[in-house]
Order: sequence, then C-alpha cells, then structure tokens
Amino acid sequence: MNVTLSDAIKLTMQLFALLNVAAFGAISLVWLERRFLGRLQGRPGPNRVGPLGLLQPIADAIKLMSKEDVAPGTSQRLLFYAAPILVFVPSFVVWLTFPLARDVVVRNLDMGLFFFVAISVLSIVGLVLAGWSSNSKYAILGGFRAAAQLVSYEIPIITMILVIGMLSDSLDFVKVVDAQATVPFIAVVPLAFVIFLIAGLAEVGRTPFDIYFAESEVVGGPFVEYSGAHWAIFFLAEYVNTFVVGILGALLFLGGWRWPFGADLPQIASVALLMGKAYFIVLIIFWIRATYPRMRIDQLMAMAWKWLIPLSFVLFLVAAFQLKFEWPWWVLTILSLGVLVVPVVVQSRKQRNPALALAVRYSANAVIVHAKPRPAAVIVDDVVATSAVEGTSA
Amino acid sequence: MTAQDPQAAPAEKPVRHGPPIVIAEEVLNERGEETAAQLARTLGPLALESAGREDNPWARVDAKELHAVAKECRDGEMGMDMLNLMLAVDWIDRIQMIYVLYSTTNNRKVILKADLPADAPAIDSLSDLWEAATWYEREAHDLFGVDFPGNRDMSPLLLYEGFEGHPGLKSYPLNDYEEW
Amino acid sequence: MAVDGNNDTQSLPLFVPQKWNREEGGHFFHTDEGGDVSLGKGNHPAPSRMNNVPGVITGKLDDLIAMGRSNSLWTLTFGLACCAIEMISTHMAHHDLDRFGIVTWPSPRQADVMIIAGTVVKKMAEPIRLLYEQMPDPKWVIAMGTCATSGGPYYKSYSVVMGVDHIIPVDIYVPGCPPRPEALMDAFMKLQSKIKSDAKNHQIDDLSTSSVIAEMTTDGTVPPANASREEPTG
Amino acid sequence: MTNEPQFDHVDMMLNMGPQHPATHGVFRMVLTVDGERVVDVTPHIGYLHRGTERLAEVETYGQVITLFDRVDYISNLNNELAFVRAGEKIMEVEAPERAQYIRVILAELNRVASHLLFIGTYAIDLGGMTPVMYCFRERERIENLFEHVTGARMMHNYMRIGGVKSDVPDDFVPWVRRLIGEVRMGVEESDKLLSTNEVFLARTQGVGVIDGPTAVSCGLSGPSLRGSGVAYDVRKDDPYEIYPYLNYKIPLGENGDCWDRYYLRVLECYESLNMIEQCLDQFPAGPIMAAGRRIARPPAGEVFAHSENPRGDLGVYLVSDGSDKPYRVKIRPPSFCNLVGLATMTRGAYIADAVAILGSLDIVLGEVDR
Repeated sequence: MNVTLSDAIKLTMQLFALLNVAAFGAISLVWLERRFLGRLQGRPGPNRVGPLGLLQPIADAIKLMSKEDVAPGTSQRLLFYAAPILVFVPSFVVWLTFPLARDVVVRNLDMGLFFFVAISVLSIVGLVLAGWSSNSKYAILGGFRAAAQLVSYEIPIITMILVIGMLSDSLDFVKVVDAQATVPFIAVVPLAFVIFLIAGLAEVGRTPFDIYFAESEVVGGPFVEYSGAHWAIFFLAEYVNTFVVGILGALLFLGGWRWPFGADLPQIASVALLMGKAYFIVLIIFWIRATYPRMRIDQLMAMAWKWLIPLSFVLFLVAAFQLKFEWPWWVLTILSLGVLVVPVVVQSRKQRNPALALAVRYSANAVIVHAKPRPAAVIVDDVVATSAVEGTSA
Repeated sequence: MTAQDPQAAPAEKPVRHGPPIVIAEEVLNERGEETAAQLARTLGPLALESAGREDNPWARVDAKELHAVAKECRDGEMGMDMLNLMLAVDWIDRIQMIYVLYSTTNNRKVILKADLPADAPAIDSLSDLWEAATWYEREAHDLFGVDFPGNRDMSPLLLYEGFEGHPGLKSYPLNDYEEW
Repeated sequence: MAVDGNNDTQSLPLFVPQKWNREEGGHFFHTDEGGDVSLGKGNHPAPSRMNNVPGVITGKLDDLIAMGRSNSLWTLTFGLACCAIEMISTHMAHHDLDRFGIVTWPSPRQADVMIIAGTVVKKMAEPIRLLYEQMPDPKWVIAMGTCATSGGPYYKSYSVVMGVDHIIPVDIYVPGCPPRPEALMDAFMKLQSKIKSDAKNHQIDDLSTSSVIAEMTTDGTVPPANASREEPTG
Repeated sequence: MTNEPQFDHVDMMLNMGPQHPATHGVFRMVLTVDGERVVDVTPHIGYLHRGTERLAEVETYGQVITLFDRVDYISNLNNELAFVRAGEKIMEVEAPERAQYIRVILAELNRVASHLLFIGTYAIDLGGMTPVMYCFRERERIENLFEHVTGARMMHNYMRIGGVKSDVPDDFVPWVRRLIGEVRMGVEESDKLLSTNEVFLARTQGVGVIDGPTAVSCGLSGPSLRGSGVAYDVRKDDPYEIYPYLNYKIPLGENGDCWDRYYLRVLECYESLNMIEQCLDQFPAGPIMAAGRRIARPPAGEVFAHSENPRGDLGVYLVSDGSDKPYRVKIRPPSFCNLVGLATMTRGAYIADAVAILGSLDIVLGEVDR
C-alpha cells in the first residue's frame, strides 16, 4: 500500500504524542506514589523540590541520567544492555491500540485486545535476560522468580480479556467501550474485575506480588547490577506498566469514556473521564502496596494455579454458555457474587473481631503474676532524705 | 591511686596505695542453702571448694571431671537444662572457666568453676550437652585462647582470620589514646 | 582550606593533613609494592583540569545537573550500630527525609550517598571499602557520629578503626553520639550546598574513583582492591 | 507444614552479606540454597565487635555505664539497669524506693519502644511499608519523654550504682499517663494493621518452628523462648527492683513459630503499659540516691545478676578486685544466644522464610558482637 509522506508525518506525530502521554503518565505516577504513600503513612512526602514536590521525578531523572553507568566486568555486555530495551519497548508499543477517546487512537485494530496480550508477554524475556546477564546470584534468583510469576499470571489475564471479548462480542477496544454504554462490565461480572486486578498486580510486580524486586530478600532482583540511565529505563517501564493496568482496567471494566454520561461528551471531557478512572485504579494499586506485606513464592504460585486459573476457566465457560444459549447477562453476576461474597460472609460469621479473638486466646494460657503486698514505706534512717544528692559520681 | 598501666608487665603486682581491699563475705539465703545442698549431693567429693552468694551457690571442680559433673547436673536431680552463661576470667597465673547453669523447671541457678593452666588452657567441650555452648566456646577460644576438644568448628567467631593474639587476656595491650 | 584552583600540576596530592604523613602508626593498608595507603581526610576532590580554560563556557548546565543531583540523593541502606537507629528515625514519619527526595535504596549500584552510621570495626573495613568502590560516581560519604569520625567512645579498643576516613574519603562529618535526627538533616543540607558549590567550579565532573584514591596515596599507586591488611601494632 | 525434601544436590551459596536490608545491621548469613530451599545456614558475626568487655576493665564503674548504653542500643535503659544491679549486688547497696520506681517505669517504657521498633522492622522485612511509620511515631513520643527526663534520646547514662542521677521533673507523672494513652493507641493501630493481615499470617504462621526443649538447650530466652511455650521470664523467676509488687501477665506462645514470637511482643507492649500505670499509682516520694561513697569501690568478689531485656535474659557477671575498676565484666547477650537457634529453625525453609525467621528473633548486632 502506498504510504504518502503526509501519512508518515501524521503517524510519527501521533506516535510522538503517544510516547509523551505514556511517559508523562509514568512520571506523574512516580510523584503520585511517593505523595500518596506519604499521605497514608502520616508524612508529607517530597515537597521541597518545586511546588508540592512536582519537580521531584524530574530531579530523579536528571540525577539518573548523569550517573556513571557501571556494568559488572563479568557480565555479558551485549545482553546486559539489551535487557532494558526488551523490557521498555513492549510497555510502550502496547499503547498503540489504547483509545483515549472515541477516535483519539493511533491505530484502532479490530483485534486490539489480542494485540495487547501478544505484546505484553515480551517483557518477561527482558527481565529474565537482565537477571541472567548481570551474572550475580541475586539477579539470577530475581530473574527466575520473575519468569515463574509473570508466566503463571499471564493465563488469568488472558482468560479475563477473552471473557470481556465474549461479553462485548468483539476484541476491538472501541466496541468494548460501546458495549458498556448502559452498565459497565464491573457491575456485570465483578469477579472478572477482581481476578484482573490481582493478575494485573502480579503482572506489574507490585506488592504483595513484588517478589522478584523484593528489597529485603533478593535486593532489587534482576535490576541489582544496573545503575544510572539503564536502571532508570527499568524504573520507568515498571511505572508505565502500572499505568497500562490502570488504563486497561478503566477501558474494559469501568466503561471507559462512555459509561455515566453516554457518547456525546466532547473529546477532552471523555479523555479526562478515562484518565480519572485509570488514576482511581492506580490509587487502589498504591493503597494495596502500603498495607500488604509480600507473599512467599510458593504461596504466590499456589494462589495462581489453585485459585485464579480454575476460577477464570469456570468464568470463561459460563460466559461461553451464556453467549451460546443466550442466557440473561445477570447469570454471570450471580456467579461472581456467589464466589466473592459467600466466603467473606462465612469468614466474618466465624470471627466477629479476629484481633480480639487472638488476644483472648493468647492471654488464656499466659502466666499470671500476682503482686505481693508492698512493705510500709519505711524511711531508713541513714538514708539522707534530701531529694537530689549530687556529686555521687559512682 | 595507681591506674592499672597495661604497658607495665603485669607479672609483679603493681604496688597499691589506697584503701585496703575488702573481701565480700559470701552468705547464702535459705533458698540458696537448698540449692547448695542439692549441688553438694550431686557433686559429692568432686567439689574442691564451694560457697555461694544469695541464691547462687558455686562449686569449683577439677577441669577433667567438669564434663561428667555437668552431665550429672543436667540429667540428675537438679535438671539444669539451660547453660545460661559461660565465661573465662584471666587471673594472670591461671584462667578460670565459669559456667552458670539454670533449670527452667525448678527455677534454680548454680555456678561451676574450673581452673586451667595459663599457658595451655584446654577443657572438654560441653557442646554435646547444651547447644548454646558451641558459640560460647568459640568466643572464649577467640578472646582467651582456651582450647575445647570436641567442639565441631572452632573458626574465629568475633575476630577475623588474620588476627594475632587473644585480646581478652590482660597481657594484650590496648591502644593508647593518640592525640590527633 | 580551598584548594588553589589554578595550579595545573595534577600530581600535587590533595590537601593531606600533616599528621598523615608521619611514617609510623595510622597506616592501614600496606600494598605489595611497599607503598602504603594512608587515606588522608581527603575530602577535597582533585583540582579539575577544566578550571579557567579560556573559551569554555560553563554555567547553567552544571547548575541544573547539580540541582538534580542534590535534590535526589539516594542513600545506601547500610547501618552499622547505634547511629543506624537515629538514621532510621530520621527517614521515618516524624523527621521525614523523603521531603528532600532522600530515599534509602538497597543496592550500591543505585545509591549516591553512603552514610557510615556507627562504629567501623576492622572486620567490617574491607566490606565498606568494596561497597564504596561498587557505587557509581558521583558519590558522597557522610561519616555519621563520633565512632565513624574518629573511633568515638571506643578509642582504646583493639578492633575499631579510628575513623572511616582511614578507608574511604569522607565528605561530611556529623558530630554526636548518636547525632540527633536534626543534625543528620543538617548534614544533608550541607551536602546539597557542597554539591551545588562543587558544580560551580565543576571539580566534581572529572572525578573518578581511581583518580581520587591514586592522588591520595603518598606515592600515587592505586592499591589493589585486596591490599594485604597488616595490623598497626600501636 | 513443609514436608521433608531430600537435598541431593546443592545449587548455590547465597551470601546475605554484612550489608543487606533484612539483616538488622552487620550480620552475615551464608545460605546454602537448593533452588529456593535453604539447605544450611552458617551465620558470621563479629562485624561490630568493639571489645566492650575488655574496655570495661580499664574504665571506672561510672564510665562503664556509658559502655553498657551502647551494647544493646535499642533498649539502653534496660542495659544500664542490668549493670547497675550487678554493682549494687556486689556493694550490698539498696537503691531507695523512689529510684527503683523511676528505673522500672523507664525500663518498661524502653521495652515498649524496643518492641515497637521490632514490629516496624519485622513488617519491612516481610514487605509492609506502613507499620514502621506508625511504630516510629510512637517511638518518637517515648524518646521525647526520655529526653525530658534523662537529657538524651538514646544514650541516657542516667542510672547510677545506688540510685539514679537526678530526680524526675515535676510534670513526669501526668506526662507519662498521657503518653501511655497515646502509645497504647499506636500499638493497637499497628496491631490491627498487621496482626490479622492475611498475607502476614501466611508468611509467619508455621514458619521457623522450634520446640521448647531444643530452644532451652540452644539458650534462647525472652519472647523467642516464650514463643515455644517455656514460661521463663526473669521478672517472674528471679524478681528484682519492684516487680514483685506489680501484677501482670506473661503471655506464652503455642507452637513456637514466627507468628508466636511476633504476637508475644505485641502483647508484652500492652502488659508493660499496664505495669507502668500501676507503678504510677504507687509512685512514692523520697530520696533518689543511696548515701553511697563518692567513688564506687566494691569489695573484691564475684556476682551474677540478670534482668529481663526486651530480647531476653541479659546477665552481667561482675568480678571485682577491690579497685575502682571492674576486674572482669561478662555480658550474657540474649541476641547472641538466640542466634544459636537460627540454624535449627531455618533448615528446610525458603529464602523468604530465612529473612522472616531472622527478623522474628529480633537481634541487635551491638549486643551480639559486644
């Protein structure tokens, strides 16, 4: 097909704008995380660098760019420098098909969802390569953990995306958002949103699933040997991925720019609405990071293979039957409410207040020490009764 | 009052002016008497010398029988299941090993002492009786040069490989304060 | 003691206080070639080759980089002793260091500032040296507390290094045992102003580890990383 | 819970070196690792060995108190209490009533501050960022009181053989009562955030199990030993100062895993706060210093005195030769003895568990290496 010069220029401008949106989103996330976590932890967070600390990510970027770039002598230099690229590029290419408003999109593929899934798998290779090529024990451990975790959490995300595709009869983002005009998919099938969020957390490596970047165990995982600009690329890629999970959640589950106000919104308002929803999901991710400790690797694997994957298959089957035999859509809602609400009710019925129950159980077998009566306050005669006897340097 | 100058050879006691040394008299309270009686029954003739203070009786035992006595204290009537503390004291002419045993069941404390020659101090290891002894012995070996045949590994614990000398001994010089 | 900027002989050693030049005592590493490493309190980086070179306009970019560097100092998570507790409470909610963009980071590769918080024991000297060398340039060292500055309350001990500047060059000394969190924050403020002032006469840019250490040794040889350690019998 | 795997081949020697975020200070653990399983642990200590015991032999009794502040630098007042009691025992001096009450109140406050630091750093070891901030906020409040009473946040040098250095300021009692209310709320806050947290329970329950007899033989003491159900607490078994006149509970663990060791310390915070309230109710007036001689010159002899440090049974064996300097001071460091049990607990666990087990022992390197 003949690509005229103007098409090429238009495309490059669009790509450049896309790159800026993604990069600005990631930078704003860096600032938002430190401020929001500060807020949760009762401290102000960065507020000295520029107004409200807004220039803090820029100061970090300048410092990282001007840092000496050290590569360990025993590492395979070529692969060592290829790994950040392999992690960074997929997280940006994925933005090609994300529509920020009805027609604000670079290339609206009709297989948009499938394109996202195909590209986002590539970053696993980058992480493992980074771990292996920097030739340090911690990096290898981090790399293996990353491979195990990301591969096993890829399956639930893919099945959830297929369920959404089935619900909206197409894999095209715009059609998915149009299908949610009346009721967003989070109301239709809340279980899918919960599984998507958990798997998304694991995909991005956020607490409680950040075992490959675990500070206290594997000291930075695959990125332990990187410094300066290369490490900044990994750092940026991680935040871009978080933003991708936020945008995807907004598009697929919260009804993108369509849901509460219908299709007649001007472009700016619909982009703002979508960004609002995306930041809402990102705030949930940061909130989870502040409260939960880290899971152990075998618990993490068990959760993926024993809970998330079977549940997502069941949901997939029920969605398929609903599509084939035209059951009413609320069948899925009842299923997901059954799966989500029942265990919570049973759990709370069992332990009214878990902390109190623990305290009672433990103080039951505690050893009680009873006080002996105090002897009368006898003022011993040879003790000098002045209050402060100075000078005794003993 | 003459400060104990570490440089001066400690062989001859530095002449002391200052008030005469008072020796603390050791009196046992009634609970201490019971424990001392139990200890005497357990040790029998092996106790060369024994006294005590408040509720901690102590007994001096010959170095060779210490392992047997400790085993008897642990398994016997007193049930000393915890080696609370083990230390070495450098009395210039001899090195004294002191073991504080404690029984968590009947809440009694006993102190065993054994004297070792200053030049080649060695005593049987108690690591097979109490697990805690392994690290105490490695530390005593580092700082005082006491040898413990029977301890699994005597690699330096607190000091590093190339450290010459045993800093716990009184003969080891301390850095004087250099005015920078 | 501003270093005389415009002498161009690179071989002039840094300002090394008089006491370090004496032959006996105080030397820590003896290199195989016989030269010994007595790292002075060399906290003034080498004079730069770029001073007053006609035709070179230096200015805003250095200040921008210095502003970036000083406002995002990442410290290495590395506490030795009691001062580490005060350092942690400085990072925590009450005296929040995150306001200045100072975050603790586990890996030396991504850290800029190494805070020596506590007593430097001889067994710990070598790991400190290795950690210092693994940190990429530009890096700074804060000796927190009197133990790190000069051995502190353990000046008589047989196993304490009398001050971390026996091992690595130090930028900021923080007095106190342990220094209060406000003192540590003041140290960071001084470090930030030092970074900005260094950038003004851009001595910092051509600073590389080996050049600094080479100029500090009396005979200019760079000690190998595993220089044999011999005890100062003092 | 973890079935007994067969370790036929060993993959890697992972070195959690002196500089590692999870090792509290400069503790080095070499794990022989088969995949994620830990086959064996060889701890290396001595990176903070400052020779405190040898220095104590060349300093007078007054100066040794400052050395003891720096041995366990998280619970300073408990260390001073241990040495001062040994000094008083050998000199047969009895501190007056009011001084004993001040000592116990400050020591128990220091225990709460030390447990708060434990709760915070243990959450960081397992990945939780927020509990440490709440705990340090309470710790700052306690340190403000210490500064008001003793003049220093950490290194107080406040206790003397025979009493305390100076009397407490007048607003001490109301200030401590208000402080107890705030600190109790802070402890409840981090308790609610962490103790019933599903992921935290999954990471700590059933991990690093050690049964009573092996724990006693390894010399464990304090909350680490009481986690295995052995009721050994120096305040109860060998009561000192004014502990016999207080009634309190000693919580015991059920199956000696990381969760029990953690939760005992949370319960001990509540117990200590109750004790301080009782002390404030019985707070007597009177002198704060026994009429001792100017320079402590104890008679020649040996004495062993121990007290309940937040980490365990801190003992001091004092040998005096009649001069004004101790002839030999031996410290029984609870963290040093708790580390002996580390290897038996960590075999067969995961790497992440090794970090959790080390954290649950709550070691302080200043005390381990002295």
